[in-house]
Amino acid sequence: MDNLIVKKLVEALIFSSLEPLTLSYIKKVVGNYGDFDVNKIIKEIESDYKDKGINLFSSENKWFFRTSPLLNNYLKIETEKKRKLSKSTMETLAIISYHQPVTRAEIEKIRGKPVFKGTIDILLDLKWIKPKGRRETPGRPMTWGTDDEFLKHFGLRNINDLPKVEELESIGLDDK
Amino acid sequence: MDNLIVKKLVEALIFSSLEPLTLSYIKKVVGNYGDFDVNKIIKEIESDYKDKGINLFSSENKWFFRTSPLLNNYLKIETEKKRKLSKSTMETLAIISYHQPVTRAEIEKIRGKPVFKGTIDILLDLKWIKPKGRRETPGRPMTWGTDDEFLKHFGLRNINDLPKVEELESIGLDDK
Amino acid sequence: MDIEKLNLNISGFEGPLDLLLELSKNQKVDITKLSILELADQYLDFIKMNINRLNLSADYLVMASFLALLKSRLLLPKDETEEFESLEEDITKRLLHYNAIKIASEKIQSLYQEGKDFFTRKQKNNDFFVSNKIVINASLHDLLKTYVSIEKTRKRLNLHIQKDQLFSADDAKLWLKYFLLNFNDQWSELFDFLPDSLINYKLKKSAIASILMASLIYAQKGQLQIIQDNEQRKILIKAKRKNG
Repeated sequence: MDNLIVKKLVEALIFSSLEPLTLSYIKKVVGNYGDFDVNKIIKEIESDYKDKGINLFSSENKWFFRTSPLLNNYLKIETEKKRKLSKSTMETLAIISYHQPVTRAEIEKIRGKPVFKGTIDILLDLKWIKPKGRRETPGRPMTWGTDDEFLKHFGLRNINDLPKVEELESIGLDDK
Repeated sequence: MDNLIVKKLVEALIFSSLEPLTLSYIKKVVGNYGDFDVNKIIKEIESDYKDKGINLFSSENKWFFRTSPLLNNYLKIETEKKRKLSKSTMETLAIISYHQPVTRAEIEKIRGKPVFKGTIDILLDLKWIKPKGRRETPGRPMTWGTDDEFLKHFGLRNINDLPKVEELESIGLDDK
Repeated sequence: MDIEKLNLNISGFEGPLDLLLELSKNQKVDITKLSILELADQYLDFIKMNINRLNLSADYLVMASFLALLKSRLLLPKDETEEFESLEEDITKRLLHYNAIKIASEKIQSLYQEGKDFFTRKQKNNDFFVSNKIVINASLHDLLKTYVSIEKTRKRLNLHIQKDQLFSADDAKLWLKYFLLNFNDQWSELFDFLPDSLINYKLKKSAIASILMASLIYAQKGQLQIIQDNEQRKILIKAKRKNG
């Protein structure tokens, strides 16, 4: 099996999968056919599709094809009706994504009002947040952080891709 | 909107659609942005993707992407699932390997416990054991011995490579 | 402060901090340079105007009392303790932080979003056929160890198997039958029929149990009569003739 076929195989594999594929999974499948530099192959595919209507993208090192975000103005026609999240849910999400791991009490302190159970529930249901273990302080409260679907939904490669917010940085993220 | 963007748009439309798209639908969407030769654009995309892992296909004049038929031989993915053998299967295998050819009754006598048919079947399925003919005693019971896959799995050139019990004891393998 | 501007519906705010932030914008200065006193006044006015509204929740009132306290301290002559300086600082910090979160929230929302700005494949058909191959996790070491253990157990069993030294129920039946044939007409004590050769206690015990059991078996078959007046008395047996 030559490199060209391996490249096709990786393309097909990622295209076919219902879920983003981890690098290790791709390596395992390709490994059945010989010793190939999967990282290099993926970089090649990424570059091949860079100027296409479909792009190869990774989020948390899981690979998937998606339509080019540059087409966002033209693909609106296709848009299915999506539930718009409330301001308070979006603010809670912002706090969780910039301050993770963060407890519910900390979110409430930052927003100056209670966080309703429903808010956490919505975000959890969307797989945008997940529990990140307990804080080792009295009461051992649960902390929250972002989940992979959050990154995928907002087209982020990893959590460091979050937009920079100078105002937030000047406050200092450890000042909870 | 230029031709290149239209091409990307058509790619993205077909890719993200739940169903194969009719030419007339594609023409309608593209029509919102100007007067373009959609037939020509589709022919171009078809040719762009000809040597890729993903190809553009049409069936009853509906367009969709699918994995390249050239990959048909590689579309079967086998992932490995590790499983441990039960203690009774392992014991049965050990007795067969040291006492072959051996009947089921003899294995039972050595183990001091019954040997279930399922145990024999598991080992047969793995091609680790095979029938070694019938014993010429009353009832003519079937005898069992090891098969080639057994040697392969345990890295033995032939069955005489198995160490003797005394040797095993001398290296302390009998220590619990 | 223009009262008209305060004529806002409280439900338009994401809590007291949000309201306070909105009010602070009237000062048209950097949050760090806000007049906290003015801000406190505006907030308290707003609360007074909305006090009759049922949807004014407790957190608005908590903030109001906090600001009232802060205001009273700010109005006092300059002997304020550090504690209250830090309170003032704290409200500025909270406003700054909350404002930053609002900016962050907007920035997140302005990112490209799946299902709006880009799409992934929705077709559910996977062209790949995925199967799980079961691989047995067994090493040669496991195999050898298992075998040694079997052999060890076997040796141990071989060493311990000895000739049965007990007086079995079958032995007792034969023994008793012999005496039944010979002592048919008188009552005799059951345990007189114990063999003489019972050299050890264990063997004797097994013989007593077996003889008793054998006698019960013959009694059940109608070949033997058994009597015992009470627990302390001896057990007597007599052969029973078929004709009576």
